[in-house]
Amino acid sequence: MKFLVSRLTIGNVIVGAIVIILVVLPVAGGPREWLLYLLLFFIYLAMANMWNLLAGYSGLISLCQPAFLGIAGYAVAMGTWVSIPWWLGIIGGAIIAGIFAILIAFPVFRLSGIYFAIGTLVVPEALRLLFFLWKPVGGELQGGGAGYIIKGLADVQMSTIYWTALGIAVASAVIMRIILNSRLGLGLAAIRDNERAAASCGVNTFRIKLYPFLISAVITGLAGAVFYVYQGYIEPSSTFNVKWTMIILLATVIGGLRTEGGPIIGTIIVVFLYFLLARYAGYSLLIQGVILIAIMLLSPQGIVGIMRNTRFYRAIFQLANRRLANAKTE
Amino acid sequence: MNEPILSIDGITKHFGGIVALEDVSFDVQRGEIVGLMGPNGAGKTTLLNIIAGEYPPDSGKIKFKGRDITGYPSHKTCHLGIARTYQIPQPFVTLSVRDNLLVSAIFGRQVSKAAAELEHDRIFDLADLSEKKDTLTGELTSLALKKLELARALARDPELLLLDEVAAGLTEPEMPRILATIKEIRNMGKSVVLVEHVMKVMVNAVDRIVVIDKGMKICEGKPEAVMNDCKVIEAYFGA
Amino acid sequence: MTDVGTLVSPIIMGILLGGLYALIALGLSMVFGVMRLINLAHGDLVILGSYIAFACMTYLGMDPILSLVIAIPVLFGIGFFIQQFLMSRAFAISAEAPLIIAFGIALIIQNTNQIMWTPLSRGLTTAYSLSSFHLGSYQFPLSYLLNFIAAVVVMLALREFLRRTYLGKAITAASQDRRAAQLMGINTKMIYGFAFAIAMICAAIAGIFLGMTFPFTPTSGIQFLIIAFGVVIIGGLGSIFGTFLGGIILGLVQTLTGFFFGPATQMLFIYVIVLVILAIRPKGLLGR
Amino acid sequence: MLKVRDIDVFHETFQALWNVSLDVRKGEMLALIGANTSGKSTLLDTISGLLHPTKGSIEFEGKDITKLDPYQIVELGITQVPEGRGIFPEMTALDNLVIGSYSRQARAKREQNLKKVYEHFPILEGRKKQTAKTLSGGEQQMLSIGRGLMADPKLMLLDEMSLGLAPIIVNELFKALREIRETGITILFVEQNVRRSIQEADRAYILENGRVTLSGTSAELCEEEQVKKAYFGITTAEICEEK
Repeated sequence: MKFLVSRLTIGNVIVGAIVIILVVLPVAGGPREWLLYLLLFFIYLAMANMWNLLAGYSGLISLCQPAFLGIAGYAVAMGTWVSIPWWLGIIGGAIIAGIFAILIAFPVFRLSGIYFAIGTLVVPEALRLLFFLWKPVGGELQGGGAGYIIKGLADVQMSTIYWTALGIAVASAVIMRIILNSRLGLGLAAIRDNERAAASCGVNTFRIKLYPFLISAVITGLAGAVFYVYQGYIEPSSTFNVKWTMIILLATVIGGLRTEGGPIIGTIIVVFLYFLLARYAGYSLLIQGVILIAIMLLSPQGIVGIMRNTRFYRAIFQLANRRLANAKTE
Repeated sequence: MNEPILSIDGITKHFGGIVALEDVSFDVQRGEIVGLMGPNGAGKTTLLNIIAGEYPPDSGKIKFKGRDITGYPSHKTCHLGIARTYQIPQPFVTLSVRDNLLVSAIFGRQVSKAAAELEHDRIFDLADLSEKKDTLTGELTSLALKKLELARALARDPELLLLDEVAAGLTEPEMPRILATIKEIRNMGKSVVLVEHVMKVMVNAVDRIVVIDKGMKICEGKPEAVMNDCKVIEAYFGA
Repeated sequence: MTDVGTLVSPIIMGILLGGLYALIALGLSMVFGVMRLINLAHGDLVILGSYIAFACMTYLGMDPILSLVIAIPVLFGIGFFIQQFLMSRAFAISAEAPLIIAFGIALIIQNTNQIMWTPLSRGLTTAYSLSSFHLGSYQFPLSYLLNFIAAVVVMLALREFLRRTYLGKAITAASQDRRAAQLMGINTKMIYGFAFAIAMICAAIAGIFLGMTFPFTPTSGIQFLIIAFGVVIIGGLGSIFGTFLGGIILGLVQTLTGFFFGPATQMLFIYVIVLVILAIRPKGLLGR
Repeated sequence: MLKVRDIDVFHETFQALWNVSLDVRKGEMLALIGANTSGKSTLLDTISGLLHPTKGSIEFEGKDITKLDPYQIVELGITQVPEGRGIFPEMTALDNLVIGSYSRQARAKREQNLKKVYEHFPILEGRKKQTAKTLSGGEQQMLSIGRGLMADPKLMLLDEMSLGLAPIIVNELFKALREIRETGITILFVEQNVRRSIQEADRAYILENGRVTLSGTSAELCEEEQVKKAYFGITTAEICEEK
């Protein structure tokens, strides 16, 4: 109990309350529209958190996240064609995505910086072509460019998918927190700041970079698999597509790269944009591209960076925390 | 005589046609402080980089505690017990002083975070950084950065320290503080290779001096003898 | 079944195609060689060149090759703008900023192409691009020959420009040693802008010849970016001759795999080869 | 001619120069002496505009150049021959020289200056078609100095010219420097060979840990123990005393 109280900061209280509200929302009769947007929010958030771990905290600009979510998505879809239940497919898919991450780590980890980015960019493109050709299950009319329907979803409730996605999003945030406070997080920060000095302090740079890559592949895979279960259908063009990378990148950069809160704020804005721009779907990439460039040039630390520099924000939080501390001592 | 802790045997290194080191050999005994001196571009830092494993030599062997470590990558030489500092401090700029030291303690000694934190204070005291534990390294002064560089190497608890110009860039009044730290390191029984330009530090701290010029060892011996050696004067002042 | 005779055709096709690939890669190679920037928007800028030619052809009835008089200045301006106003600032922010900004530019161009010309697949079809020529008993599309000739001409022109003019020499100098170049009185910031702009001239030319050879869509950019990148990692960055060789190797890979395994697998093979080369030689096959 | 007044210069957070002042008089040969990391190169880079001081000012021929960019400073007539030669390795020797005449006022005098360079360093004429990286160390240094001359400078800054070169070649280089100075070009050179520097220069500044600790004419600095002390922070006599 004492342990719990000591962690009772205003931030944690608010986060806890929000999570509880989100959990009960489907049974409390939240409108279906809301649930849908929240579902997207959870999925994007998990992916953005993982990209933040890679690009922000580990200095790995990975452009192959669609590969992970696509592989897991395909695993679920193909699994249902051989009678593997969808939930098992999600787990299996995430594991396969993880194994795939280790495999491609060997070529791409030999690259650093910009080379790494472009090396990873090739991966989803290659997979897209592969899944155009490779159709292990289904008949003539399925697979390839036609894609797969995910079977056996008839009696799956929207709320089940919603809760799964919520669980993954929360897990991704918790994992981030754990990693950042662990020796792994410290090693990553050291590599990002100065790879040469990190190695001379005994950090095995290859291995330390492999962990976040693997973790991001698994969590992104989970989130992707849930997305395709929700969509009920998967095909290569939209799956192994830069648009996914764009969403992930935008959410992280708008919110604030290398900040814990950044992906949350960024994802809210991205989902909101998605909602707003639904009418202008044709222009959405253009608008997002402009936002991305503007944020990067004007406030590289994103919205969190702007807030940090605002005295007002700081003052409010200090005051709130002090009140809470006083309450605890009384 | 015991086996030397570090034995450098015939190291040669070329960089695209330019000779950086040519057949350099010397030993460092346990608990000994060896000074490495020579004019700019003589190859001192290159030698440290090769010992620490940043790049392999073209030929020659390096033995540490009797084990051939030639061509080991730097994280491995660190795990074996070699720590180094850089001439221009290379801190992890987004981390606090405390975390900078923790990186070295945790990954260098391959221990858990808790175990590393226990011993911590000793290092802070040693390097005179106790009051700056939570400062981001980006905000430190030149002197504090130099100390941090030293402290980070010590946090590894190494058997052999490679110190690259710890006193360069410091003012006269700051000198004694660094000197005292080096003496403490000696009292801890550690072996040191010290690259230094500031004579005062060199002469007061070292047991033996090795002089290299244009990549070749030109002289080795006790400080007084080396300082009076014509070849050394020549190397620095020109004939 | 596959006697040597039947291989002649895909080999010649591959070499000719390699010219086009080298042309596409030239701008990417130059921007990297001088600024150390991998321009993720390169493919989309090339495709923008194709679309400009398409627009000139459709609305003005211009011949695609003639439309270079419009495409070149437009891309030159875009290139200069990107470097002077976006990239030069991005470099000061962080290592990842230029990449993220290039990515944003790629999406903006992609989307603009889509808005202006719809997502439909387009091509630059002219009388001569459809005709073919004979070499012995073999027949080849004329457009492939044009590509090859254009590639050779552009490369020779670029080489002479870099060797003979002050501006060209300044670009070469800045790519070899930025600091020394500054000390020679070269305004490197300005030079970078010109280097990017000149790379975009190459992109415009590449885009037009690409459009005469392959159908393109607003999302084709990434495919050609990866090909360009493949060329560059085979040939080494910043070397004109290496780029040419890299283009020919990739062209051969494509036509030969197409010949042996069917056209559907060509691109997949190229991607796999790019990844394999990265794994073996991270700095490129002929890289320094 | 050049007035450096009380400048502080930082490398990121590391302060490399503290309150440094220096004067260069027209037509003189001035030496800047100091050990590794004493700040000599930093000072040259600051004059060349690669670095900017956080405090203090730099004036050249009465014009404030503190905030100018390197290319503007070259146009005013200050050229630097960088440490490690800084030649363009993949270009021919001739192209290296030509690029030296990049700035506006130098282009017009290109052929004339090229002739001068070949007079000072006849060996370069025979090497002009060779790629610069294939030249020997001494030739590369000559090329670098020649390239500096191509900029038609009034003041020439040389950074560690003799680094890694055999004494015979260093002699040749200093001979060329004297000739160059005869043609009316002012020279400021950085050197760690103390005795040589004092012999060659009219005046010298000694830099220690980013501060000027000693300056004067060569005659004044001839007291060798004094220089040695400044250089090593201690004299040989004192060493033996302390032990």
